[in-house]
Amino acid sequence: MRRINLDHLATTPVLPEVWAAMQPFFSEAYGNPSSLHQEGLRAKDALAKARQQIATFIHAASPAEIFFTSGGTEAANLAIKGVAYASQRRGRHLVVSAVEHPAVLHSVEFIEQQGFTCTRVKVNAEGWVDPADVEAALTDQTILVAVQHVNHDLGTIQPVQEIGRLTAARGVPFFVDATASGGWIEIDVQAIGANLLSLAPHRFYGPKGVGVLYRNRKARLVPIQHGGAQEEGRRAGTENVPAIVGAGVAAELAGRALPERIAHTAQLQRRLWEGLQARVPYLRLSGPAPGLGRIATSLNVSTEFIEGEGQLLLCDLNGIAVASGSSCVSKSLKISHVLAAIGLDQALAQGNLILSLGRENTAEDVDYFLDTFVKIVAKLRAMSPMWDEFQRGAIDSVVAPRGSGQTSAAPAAGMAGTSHAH
Amino acid sequence: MRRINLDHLATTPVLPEVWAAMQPFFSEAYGNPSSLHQEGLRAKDALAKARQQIATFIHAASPAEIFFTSGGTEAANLAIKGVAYASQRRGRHLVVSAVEHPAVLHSVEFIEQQGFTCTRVKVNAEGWVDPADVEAALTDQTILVAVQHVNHDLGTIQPVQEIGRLTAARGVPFFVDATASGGWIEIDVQAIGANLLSLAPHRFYGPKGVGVLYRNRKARLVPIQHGGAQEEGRRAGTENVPAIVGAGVAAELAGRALPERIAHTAQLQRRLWEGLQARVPYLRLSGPAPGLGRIATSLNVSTEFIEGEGQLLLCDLNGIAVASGSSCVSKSLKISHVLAAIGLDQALAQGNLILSLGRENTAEDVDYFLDTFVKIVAKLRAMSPMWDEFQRGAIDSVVAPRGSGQTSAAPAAGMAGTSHAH
Amino acid sequence: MSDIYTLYNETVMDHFMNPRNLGDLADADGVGEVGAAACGDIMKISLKIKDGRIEDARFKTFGCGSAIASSSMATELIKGRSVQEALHFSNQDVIQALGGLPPVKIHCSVLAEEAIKAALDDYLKRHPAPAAPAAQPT
Amino acid sequence: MSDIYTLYNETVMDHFMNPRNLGDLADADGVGEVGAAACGDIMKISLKIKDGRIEDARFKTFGCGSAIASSSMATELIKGRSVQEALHFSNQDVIQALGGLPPVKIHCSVLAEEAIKAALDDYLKRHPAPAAPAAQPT
Ligand SMILES: Cc1ncc(COP(=O)(O)O)c(C=O)c1O
Ligand SMILES: Cc1ncc(COP(=O)(O)O)c(C=O)c1O
Repeated sequence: MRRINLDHLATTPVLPEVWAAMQPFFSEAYGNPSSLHQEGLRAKDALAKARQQIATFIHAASPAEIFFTSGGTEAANLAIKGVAYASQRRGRHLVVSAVEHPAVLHSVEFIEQQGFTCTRVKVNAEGWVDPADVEAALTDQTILVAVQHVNHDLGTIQPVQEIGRLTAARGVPFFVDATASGGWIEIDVQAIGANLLSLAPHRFYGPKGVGVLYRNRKARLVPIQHGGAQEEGRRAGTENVPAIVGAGVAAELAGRALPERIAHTAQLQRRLWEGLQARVPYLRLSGPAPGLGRIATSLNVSTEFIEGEGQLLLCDLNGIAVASGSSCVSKSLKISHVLAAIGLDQALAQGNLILSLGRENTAEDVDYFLDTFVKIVAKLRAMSPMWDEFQRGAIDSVVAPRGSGQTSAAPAAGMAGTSHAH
Repeated sequence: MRRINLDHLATTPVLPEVWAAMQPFFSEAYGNPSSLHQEGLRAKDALAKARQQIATFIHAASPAEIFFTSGGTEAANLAIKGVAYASQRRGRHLVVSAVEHPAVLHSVEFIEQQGFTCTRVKVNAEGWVDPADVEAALTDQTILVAVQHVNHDLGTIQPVQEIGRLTAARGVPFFVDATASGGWIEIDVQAIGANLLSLAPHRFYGPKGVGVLYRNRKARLVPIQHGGAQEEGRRAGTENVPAIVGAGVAAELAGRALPERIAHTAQLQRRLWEGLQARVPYLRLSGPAPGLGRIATSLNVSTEFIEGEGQLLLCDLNGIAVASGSSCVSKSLKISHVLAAIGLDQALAQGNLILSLGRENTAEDVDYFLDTFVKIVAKLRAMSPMWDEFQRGAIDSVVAPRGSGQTSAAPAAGMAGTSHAH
Repeated sequence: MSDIYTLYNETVMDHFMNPRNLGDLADADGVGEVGAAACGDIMKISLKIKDGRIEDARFKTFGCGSAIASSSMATELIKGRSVQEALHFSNQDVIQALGGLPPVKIHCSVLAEEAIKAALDDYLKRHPAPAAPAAQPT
Repeated sequence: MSDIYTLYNETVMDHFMNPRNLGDLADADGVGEVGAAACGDIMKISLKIKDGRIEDARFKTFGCGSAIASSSMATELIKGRSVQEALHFSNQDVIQALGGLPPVKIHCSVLAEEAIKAALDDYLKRHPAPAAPAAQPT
């Protein structure tokens, strides 16, 4: 069966060009970049090239500002803890948004146990962080502000440039987690005013096993993984050379193809959203409508009266890969904390599905998904006691209330943990 | 020019079988193991298989005791910090050997800043840790003992089984860094009595970008990289699936080929050592002589009156990859702390060369190295003012004193940092 | 399903994809509904009981694959049992019949047990005397 | 060297592999030795000086590639200079002539400067009057 990937937010396949660039570094050019002989020097050279490719991709002033880690998670851990430990004499307060990825939020919880404090800035119903709320949260003790570029569950684009301006004015380092946007939206660290920024190349057709942390001189940073003097002493451990090489090439390709990728997915996103609105009643979009406020690749929808895992499994059995923020899907059995933060009704949170498009998707993919999804919804609603009660008028819809029957509406916040769909 | 790898301690090329197993997981089976669809489930399945292969390789009781990290360094960081943070209510004291890798020693230094204390157990002149010294260092507050399986610079095999017995008797968790031995000596975590053990598959023909931490129930462990619930909540971040698959296959191959690899390298090691003794005067071996006390792959030699980087460069220009523990070779400009710990004369430490054999080396490689090395030593000694003074009788040899002329002998300890050759 | 990777075993997947006894019973003698949408699972089980024996059972479920499979299997298991037997029905019966559930999904089988108990409770409340004299306090 | 990766640039590698002015001068007018084996570098420079001008220079070095290259280049640069000029010899001259050194290896060029200064000192001590009247305190 042909597979359709509507889960690009989880990960993406490595492109042939990326693959070709990586390939020699497994066996032929297998050197350790710390070695001073041919094998080592060649590997070191390859790292330098990849560092330059990444620097160019995000408009860093210098490749010396690029540090390679094992992934987006480690990059976020390094940004949060590495800045916190480096700056603890200046202050011990951080400001983060409430909808950051667990890589950020759990890092923050960890350093809170070490005596730091943190203000979590709330978001509006679309998951958007108000820069004024960030500004209000700043204190004399604030040593770091962390706000993601794009929310990983909702697709909401955050006002990072405005936040960058106000943190710069206050001299507070600003970390932008761009894991959910890198490769899909133009990233210019200087225009954003980011002092730190993280990327996960496996999200834009690069390999797994490598992450990127950009850091400029305005943010002090100590290592959190200790050992050898790799990465200018900021990240110990033998470098994952082939993956780093792949990351560089993936970034170069993404930089070149960006306008095309955005145009392509934006078109499919519109088709998908219009199809869902037309064909699936009692369905709600979370996050901004397609347009300037959201990333062009994803839609976060909740279908009323049915649960998300069943939707996901039936999509999968019909050849379509999707994700969900429902509690049944998460390892912690809690709904996505992002859905909780936007105050989504609990039952709707359980009916959540996250669709994310990529370069290889086609209009036929979208149409096939729509045809399939309509059948899946019908099948699951036929099983659902809630749908039955709604039909009989015993309960009302939260999405499109008729005004008769009681609704089970309740904000999701009570049920959420810092779990996540990706 | 044909290249001869006598630096297997730095890293090794990926074997064709390992490569073949990894290959599908870049593009065809690119899923994220956290995803619940086909792509994700296939990746998850691949992780489970690799976990079983590793468990079998080190005789773990269960694959649930195997955790994948980004490398040997992260595994050591996780063992030290993850046990320390998990056990801090029981005690805040650690015992480690003085010749651990910087991944261990710098992790320890970090947690010392967090209020832990640590006893560093000295070694004898061959770099060997006396179990009695470990026992003497234990206190009621000790929450972890860390002693490597084999020293990465010297090749000294540590008495881990004896230490495992005495830590078990005291109920103190025991961490064994087996990064320098994995794939080259039989590892049986149960026979050793290790509660934690780390491996770096790139040291035995597996890929870079993956490490292994074994941990059994007797050691409590909290994560140090925070985020998602991967690796049973003990290590967050999207898994490096292809590398983990490669690690599993590399372990399986290593397990199967172990007796053969040991026999092969032991034979070459003997040939190399005999050749050096016969053909290079004023050369000293550090660590135990070839035999039961040292790993069968490596030799750590210091050639008097000349410096190590020059030897390394001239080997390289003649097609041979080697390593050195001299200060000129290290990023910190300090000699290996291991050479300092064994009290090696400072000038000899500067003349250090580390040779490490592998499965693809041949007797011809060894002979070619010997022929080349004799010429290199002659060339560098001809440049050396010390050699000249020694010839004129103005100074004496430390390696083979004639009893005339003053020696420059001084133990290396004063000059050392926790730098490392690998 | 040879080349297909599944979240659940084959039996669970079969009951999820082809649920048995789906629906309601118009003239049910006992109906139980447990769970909450907010928690991700609602199960409703309807029973037709004659002469102290469960003649028919139906379910409707809002929930994940294993919740649907658990209720499907539970209705299969309960059919033909006496009310007395059914009162001892346990989630372990469901797990065993399904050939196992992932640890985090055990609660789905518990919900199925609770739904059956709730349906039997409803039945016993509606038919107090003949069916359960022993269950009454003395 | 096209397909070869080098730790140092081509000039440094060339001076390391083919050192100029290697050796001692039997009848040296000044000899300087600086550094220590324990620190990883010893440099010895011998000078032949005639009429206040450096006619010949030789070096011997215990040290890394850049130490050898630095002393080789330093002897090349110093030949033909007057003692007065040579007293102003700087490690920057070595770095520039070598086309740069890695940051952690700058100290090698400093050592070369110091070796030359030590050799000149030795010469001046042995030949105090005619060569350096201006350098003496008034
Ligand atoms: C916004 C965001 N940050 C961080 C991460 C962590 O990235 P990784 O799992 O690749 O380490 C993710 C991954 O889902 C993400 O979406
Ligand atoms: C004994 C020992 N431990 C840990 C490490 C760190 O391993 P890696 O650099 O692969 O992360 C090394 C690597 O040289 C080692 O030899």
